[in-house]
Amino acid sequence: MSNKEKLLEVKNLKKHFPVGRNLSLKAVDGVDFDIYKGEILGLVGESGCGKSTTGRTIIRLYNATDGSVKFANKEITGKKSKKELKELNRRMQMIFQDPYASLNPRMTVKDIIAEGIDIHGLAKSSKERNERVYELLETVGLNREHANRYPHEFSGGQRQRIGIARALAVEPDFIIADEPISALDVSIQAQVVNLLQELQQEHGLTYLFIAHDLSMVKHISDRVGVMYLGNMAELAPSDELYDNPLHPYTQALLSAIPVPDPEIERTRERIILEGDVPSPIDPPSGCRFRTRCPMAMEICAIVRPKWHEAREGHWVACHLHNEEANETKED
Amino acid sequence: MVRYVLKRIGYMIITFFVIVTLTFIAMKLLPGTPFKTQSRLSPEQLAQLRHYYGLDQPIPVQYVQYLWHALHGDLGGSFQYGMRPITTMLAEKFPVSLDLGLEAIILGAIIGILLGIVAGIKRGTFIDYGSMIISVLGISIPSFIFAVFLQYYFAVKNQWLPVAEWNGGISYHILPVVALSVAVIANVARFMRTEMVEVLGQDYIITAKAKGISSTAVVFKHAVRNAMIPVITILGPLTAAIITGSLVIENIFAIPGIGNQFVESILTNDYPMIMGTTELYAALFIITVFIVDILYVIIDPRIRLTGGDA
Amino acid sequence: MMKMPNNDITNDMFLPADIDTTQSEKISRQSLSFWKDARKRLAKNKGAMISLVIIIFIVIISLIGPHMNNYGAYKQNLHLVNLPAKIPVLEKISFLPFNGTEHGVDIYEQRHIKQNFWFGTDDLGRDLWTRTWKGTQISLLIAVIAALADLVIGVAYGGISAYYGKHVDNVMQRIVEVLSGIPNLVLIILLILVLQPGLLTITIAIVSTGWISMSRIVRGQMLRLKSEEYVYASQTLGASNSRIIFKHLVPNTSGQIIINTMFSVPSAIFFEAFLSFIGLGIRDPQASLGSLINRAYGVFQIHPSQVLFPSIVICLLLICFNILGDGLRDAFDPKLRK
Amino acid sequence: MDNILELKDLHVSFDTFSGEVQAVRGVNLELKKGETLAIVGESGSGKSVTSKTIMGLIPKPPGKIKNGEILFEGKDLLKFSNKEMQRVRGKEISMIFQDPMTALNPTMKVGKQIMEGLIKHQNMSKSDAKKRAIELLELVGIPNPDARVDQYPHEFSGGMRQRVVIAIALACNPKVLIADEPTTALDVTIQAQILDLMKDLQDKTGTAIVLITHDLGVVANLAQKVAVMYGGKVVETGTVDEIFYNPKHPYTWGLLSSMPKLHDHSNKLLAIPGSPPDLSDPPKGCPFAARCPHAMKVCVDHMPGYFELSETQKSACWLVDERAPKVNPPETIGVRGE
Amino acid sequence: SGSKNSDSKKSGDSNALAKDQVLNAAIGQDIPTLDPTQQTDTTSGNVLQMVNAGLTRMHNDKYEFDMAAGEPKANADKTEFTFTLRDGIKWSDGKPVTAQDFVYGWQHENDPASKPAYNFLYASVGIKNASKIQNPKDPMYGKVQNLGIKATDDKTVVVTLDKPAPPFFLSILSQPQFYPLREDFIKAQGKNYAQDADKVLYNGPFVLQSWDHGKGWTYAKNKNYWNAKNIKLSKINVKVVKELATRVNLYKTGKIDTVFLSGDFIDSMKASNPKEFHTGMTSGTFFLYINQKTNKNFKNLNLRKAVNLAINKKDFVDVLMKDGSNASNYVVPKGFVKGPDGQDFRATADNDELKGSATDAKAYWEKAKKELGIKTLNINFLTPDGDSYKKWDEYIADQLQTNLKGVKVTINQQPWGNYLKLNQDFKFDLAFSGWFPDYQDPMTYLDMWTTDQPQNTTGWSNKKFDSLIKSAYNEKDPAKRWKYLQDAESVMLKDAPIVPMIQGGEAWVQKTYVKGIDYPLYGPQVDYTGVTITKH
Ligand SMILES: Nc1ncnc2c1ncn2[C@@H]1O[C@H](COP(=O)(O)OP(=O)(O)OP(=O)(O)O)[C@@H](O)[C@H]1O
Ligand SMILES: Nc1ncnc2c1ncn2[C@@H]1O[C@H](COP(=O)(O)OP(=O)(O)OP(=O)(O)O)[C@@H](O)[C@H]1O
Ligand SMILES: [Mg+2]
Ligand SMILES: [Mg+2]
Repeated sequence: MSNKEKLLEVKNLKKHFPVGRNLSLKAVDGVDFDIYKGEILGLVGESGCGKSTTGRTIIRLYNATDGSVKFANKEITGKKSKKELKELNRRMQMIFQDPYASLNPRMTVKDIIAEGIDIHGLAKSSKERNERVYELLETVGLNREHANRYPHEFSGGQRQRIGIARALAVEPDFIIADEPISALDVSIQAQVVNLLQELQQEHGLTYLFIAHDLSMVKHISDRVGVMYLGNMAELAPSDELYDNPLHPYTQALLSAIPVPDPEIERTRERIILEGDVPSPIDPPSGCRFRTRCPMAMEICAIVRPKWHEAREGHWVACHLHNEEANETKED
Repeated sequence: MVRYVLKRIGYMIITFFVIVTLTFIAMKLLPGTPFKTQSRLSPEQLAQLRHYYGLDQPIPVQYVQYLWHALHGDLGGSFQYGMRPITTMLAEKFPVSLDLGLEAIILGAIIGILLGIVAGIKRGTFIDYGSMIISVLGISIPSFIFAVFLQYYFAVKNQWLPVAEWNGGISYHILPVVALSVAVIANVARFMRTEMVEVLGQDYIITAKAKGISSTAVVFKHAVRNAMIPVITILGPLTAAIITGSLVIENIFAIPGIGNQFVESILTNDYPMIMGTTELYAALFIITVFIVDILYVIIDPRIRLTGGDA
Repeated sequence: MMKMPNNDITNDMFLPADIDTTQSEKISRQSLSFWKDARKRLAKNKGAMISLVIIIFIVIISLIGPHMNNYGAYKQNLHLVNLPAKIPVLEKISFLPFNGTEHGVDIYEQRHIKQNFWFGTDDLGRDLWTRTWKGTQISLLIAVIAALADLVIGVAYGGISAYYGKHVDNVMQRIVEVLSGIPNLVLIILLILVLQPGLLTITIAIVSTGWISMSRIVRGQMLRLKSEEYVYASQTLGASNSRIIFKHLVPNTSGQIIINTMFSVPSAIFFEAFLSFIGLGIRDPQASLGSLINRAYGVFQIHPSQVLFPSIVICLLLICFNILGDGLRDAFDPKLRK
Repeated sequence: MDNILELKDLHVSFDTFSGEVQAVRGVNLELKKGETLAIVGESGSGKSVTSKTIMGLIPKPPGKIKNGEILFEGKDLLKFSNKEMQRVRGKEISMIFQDPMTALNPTMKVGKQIMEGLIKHQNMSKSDAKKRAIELLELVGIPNPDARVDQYPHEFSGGMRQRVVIAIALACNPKVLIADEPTTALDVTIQAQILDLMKDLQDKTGTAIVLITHDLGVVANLAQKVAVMYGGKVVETGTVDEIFYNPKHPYTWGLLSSMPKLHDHSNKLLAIPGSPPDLSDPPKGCPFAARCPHAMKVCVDHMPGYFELSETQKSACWLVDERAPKVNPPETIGVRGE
Repeated sequence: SGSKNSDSKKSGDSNALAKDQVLNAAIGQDIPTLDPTQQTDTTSGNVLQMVNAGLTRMHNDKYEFDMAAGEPKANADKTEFTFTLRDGIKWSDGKPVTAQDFVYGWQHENDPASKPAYNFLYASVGIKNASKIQNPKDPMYGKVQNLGIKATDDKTVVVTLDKPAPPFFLSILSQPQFYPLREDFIKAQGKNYAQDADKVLYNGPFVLQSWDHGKGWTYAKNKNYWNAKNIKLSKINVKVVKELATRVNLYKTGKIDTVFLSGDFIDSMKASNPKEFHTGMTSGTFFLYINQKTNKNFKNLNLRKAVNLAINKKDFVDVLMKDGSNASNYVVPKGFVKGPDGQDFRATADNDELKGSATDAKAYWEKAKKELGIKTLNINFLTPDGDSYKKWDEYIADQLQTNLKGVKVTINQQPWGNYLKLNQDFKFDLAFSGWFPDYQDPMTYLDMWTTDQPQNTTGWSNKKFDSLIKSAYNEKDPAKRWKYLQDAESVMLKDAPIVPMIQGGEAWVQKTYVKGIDYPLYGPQVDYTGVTITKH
């Protein structure tokens, strides 16, 4: 994989939200990962672990508290000129979670989809603009009659596709899909996932695919990152992650997912985690997961485990796999 | 909690201070003096009198003096009533207004809440429509018009109730309290209904029903309590409405309260009295809003304030 | 394999049906924009529609009413003072107050007056029909100007506060907090005292507190909308601030703004009337509904009709505006939408 | 007669703004003692309405039960008076709801909410009820229950609240527990805790469970029998194994193959095109026909009856009819775990 | 006065007295103050005159000796008067009223430290050194011990004047400003003095039994009053009710026995209760100031006459007032004071100087326009605000505009304070004003028009008028003085420096069983001392 070209490099990215005086909510607290051109990187984790915040910080909806994000070898955090930002906005797009909240109810589907076209001046005439909108509608499996309708007239799956068409309108290279399917019905989820996959193949897109549904993430992604309380716990190619999870959290997560197969379910051993996720305002010291970890050690409370490549392409942050970490550090 | 309360008190003081300053400036912009016989005084006498009343001082000095005196409970003397101390006058009249206002708020709140509950439960029935019509009328019809017609019908035409007066038996209270509480009833009923409808649609009501407890218990133990908590929030605006209403109601029914006095002082340009009343109203309003907020925090277990010892 | 015992089912029915899968994406309902939808909803609300009709009727009659006779609004005639209402045809209907009698006496006959005054005359012999409708004009004018001013100031203030956020917001909100700690009536009265009553000052006084609720609504709404996903979407597309404000924030706040404006009209009408009633309103010879009521209240028991007509008009206006406001709220309420 | 609960041809409609919504259009279900029946199906297919109808909690109006029977231990609950129903609710049949954040009264102490049912159904004294409430909290795995009984819901995390909801439901040892998406709002790790708990409790109490869910994984984990609903109807029912490994209805196929499986390496999901039918104007024939890749002419106009495929499995699909062309289920169907 | 008080003579004696001699009344306003030093208004003045007593008391339009036992002894040039107090006069706390109390009262009234509001009366009547004591520029300022009053013993009060006593000397002594005050009591009360019914001492016919601020007050007969046997009423309950309509309702429902009327209630009550309806005249005269000081147009006599004649005063009183007011072309009111000849001032004075019709007004207006070279005229009409003024203002404005084509009147209603200021600063063209007498003499209506008097806010100045007033001041012969005053008024009216409007009237209803209420033109507004209640 390392010979592939990196499209996005995230280093020690932090995003803290101020809450009240002197307190901050450490939504994302130092994550590192790369995304290669043409791949789909999945990001999973429980609610509130900072997945959306990561995505939004990358696309600059939030200003990063710390760390760096390089897109196509260019640093994109910090102050940027209008032009640079515009260019970035064209190349990087986002699909949102809530199909009801992500479309402006006062705009027609046509105007929604054409918003990027208008902003970036991608159509020379209104005719061209219309054509482009119709084309996009058809790309996402809707038809041109829908152009003049309003979002509330569509079902959830249709709306989500409109959101996809909007993102596609500026012909981006990289799309951050923030739980694009979790609000949808199972049968509709497949429609959207399939569409995203087709588009990726057709247009050679790169995705950061965020979801809390590990099975869907695994299905669609080339590699999967697992987040826990603002930190990255593990990152590996999807099959590797599923077959050989290193982090106790990943292991628990995998075992907790009920599989739609009664036979497996009958025999499966579960690791049931105790308790709930701690507050990101006052996260545990050392390893964030230690309070719920069945294998917690003394060191976990003191030292924050290092993020390291435990195997070829398999990154993890856990003291159980610490020796390698120390080794890699030494050379 | 303590921190929150302190912060709120800080705000209250600032707000009050701003109000005092505003009233002071407003009063200084108006050419009023306590001397009603100005035309018969020589300029020298006038100057001397101005000196006695401290009116020849520069405005900032007067302002500081006013604040200083106000801090000691001295709001000056009424121009209209031979420099009678404003504080004494307000102290005399306030209980009457408070009495009237409390009666109206309590009566209005009880009736309004009941109406709102019934309308909320019987949504879509004629009871609902009936009480909502009452509340639209109550909200729309100005209390002074209502009071005028009440007075005409019940007191003048049919003489069932006394025309005007206060004290001595409930019969004197009925008309003014009714006139004043209509707006309260209307607002509370409407708000309560909305809240009831909202609460009755909540999941926990279904949970309660699923437990098998009786419908009355569901309504009163679960719905009403939760619906009533937000009703507290309109107490602030209602106080303001009661104050507004009392200005005319007290006048129409000849009730010797603050509202009546306020209108009189406006019409006679009794500036110290206007200032004093304004400040009293503002204080009343600010304190009510404060109490409402604190009440809310106390009553609603969901709200836990951060900071301080909480 | 089994077979359903049903005679209607024939074998040829078991051929593949050509179901057009694109058909499944079809939306059969007619396309509705937000506004059309709201309008439709409003149109279905009987109370609101009746209210609207009454309001329009009152507006029209207040415009043409003063020209329906030539008594004029200011023309005094001491020989024609304090006449009760008399309308030629309606005078026959006994329960209506239009037969020119007062306490059972036909005043017109008693005083040998040939003309008819539809709403009677006041204590200076001025025609109350004309004055009532002129007064309605003034009341409505004050209300509409006040509502519009509330709108402009409130939207600007709330918008700026929400948009700039941080310190600006902080300072602006502290100001609002202090201002809203003052009972609005007190502020209004102080202003009127300083500025002297008049059409403009009354309006200014009413606006002085009226805009606060609008600014709060706009600010709250904008803050909420700022973190809506579609605004984020627009931001990721590189939309400029003005585009976000005017394409996204403003249109989505407009419903609330309209509702609030609709409610500030009756509240302005009320305050004008209230001020007039306590003697701080429009000054004669100009009339507003409130000043007419104020003037007539003193002689209510002697000449009830003088207070009756402006009272009816003002109550009708207030009730109708409130019902219409409620109707609008229901029509715009996003909770009912899917 | 070992069916503790049986639904026969249940029809439920709602009167709405846009006409009558036929939410449930003939549902038949059977539940045996101690058994877990899962109801799965598309959103809006009538799962919750069915369960609420069993509890007698359909708001009337707008809801009305047009037809059918709900037999609980042989007695028709639909004929019960309100009073009688109150005795059934919570005691014989109880219910758990989807969203633990809203299912508890925010202003009532958790203990009191548990005690209410106990006091009503078991005539317990307050102190006994409180003791029992503490026991129940302990039972559902809430640490430190002595202190927790006197706390308010907002002091509990989502997972703990759902445990409280379960404790409420189990307070009076009901014979049937209806769980409407009890874990949908929870995170997977918490979901695992809750599922574990439910299994545990069922082992201890022998309560029959009706489990409503979207998640076929949960079904596989917890259920013995499955009913698949679509468009207000049960389109297929059977044991878990029958439904997962030998489904006959194309909708069940679609449902199963649109879910990725963790161990599965094929990279394409089988999506069901289109969206579910509008229940205010339901199709005459099979509700799934419009989205069914195997639809036949008969499907469009004729609703199939149940074809009994085994003692336990029934399917309402014309494809099962012998006259229908033979259609193979998608490859992914019928593959058992590794 | 007798003329208005018709009932007492006809039926008063024929009816037996009721057991309870209680009168119930209502009034629009609370008592502004019980402190005679602060009193400036009629309501307070009325109460004070009922509960306190000076050397004299006004009764039935004449002064009577009250605390003073009888006529004072006067020196030859009438600059020193020695009063002897009655025996047995007491304060309400039982202590005797002494001559020292008068000295203290008068000194207190002139002490700048007590912020007196109306003490210029002392200067008008010419009490020795009063004007010097009141003048901050004078070395004697505030030195009240120099005031012309002395107590030679407990019972003897000696009053000295700067110049011979004017005819109204004894009547003005009935005013609250000349009451005795008890030093020990005032000092003891300090700030609380006069704040409540029990914070004042009484020595008049009644005491205030209670004063419920804002609600009303109750008078009770003062047993300690020297003339108590002639006071029949045991109690008077006065309710404060702001709205006239409400007061009328109270009357109609029998809650009160008498009420003043105005506006439309006059017609209505006259029609419904004709037997109980009464009207009378007051000594208030109303007129419009014409500002010729800063508005040069009004220097033109024809214009002033045009304005004078353009207003139909008859309609004004008949239709708008209806309370017995008189359309007036004069400044000294009718029935207010009789001359040395025993005749009313108006009976022999010039009454018709400013008579004329709207047609005459038009003619004058045409002339004035020519002389001034104007076509139109904008008039700023300043008036105090208040409900009754509203109607009057509009009528006057309408009359001017209708009868004088080209005139445009802007009504400028101002609160009293503003009004005074604008009026004194000559920021108006016409200003509505009323004048009530300070003492019972035509002079109180006339000397204000002399050149550069502060009250003369017209800018009008007439040497002849000035000299006639001066002569009247110094004239010792009452008959001559009387003539000077009548001539002065005539001179003034010829010049039309103002627009006389009306002499005020008053209308009221009282139940037939109430006898003897008096509404004098000078003195208390309502005199209860002679009231009786007959059986009913
Ligand atoms: N704008 C914000 N201000 C303050 N806190 C925020 C903000 N946005 C997110 N957070 C907090 O940051 C943490 C991470 O949130 P984030 O939305 O990134 O989680 P997530 O992993 O996307 O969760 P979910 O699966 O629920 O979408 C949460 O605790 C959340 O409450
Ligand atoms: N109170 C109601 N008024 C009107 N329609 C209703 C009402 N409750 C349910 N419906 C309608 O009945 C149909 C079935 O709803 P139901 O809640 O049973 O679906 P569901 O299968 O539980 O879906 P989900 O999986 O989303 O919970 C839906 O079309 C819904 O809109
Ligand atoms: Mg998220
Ligand atoms: Mg459901």
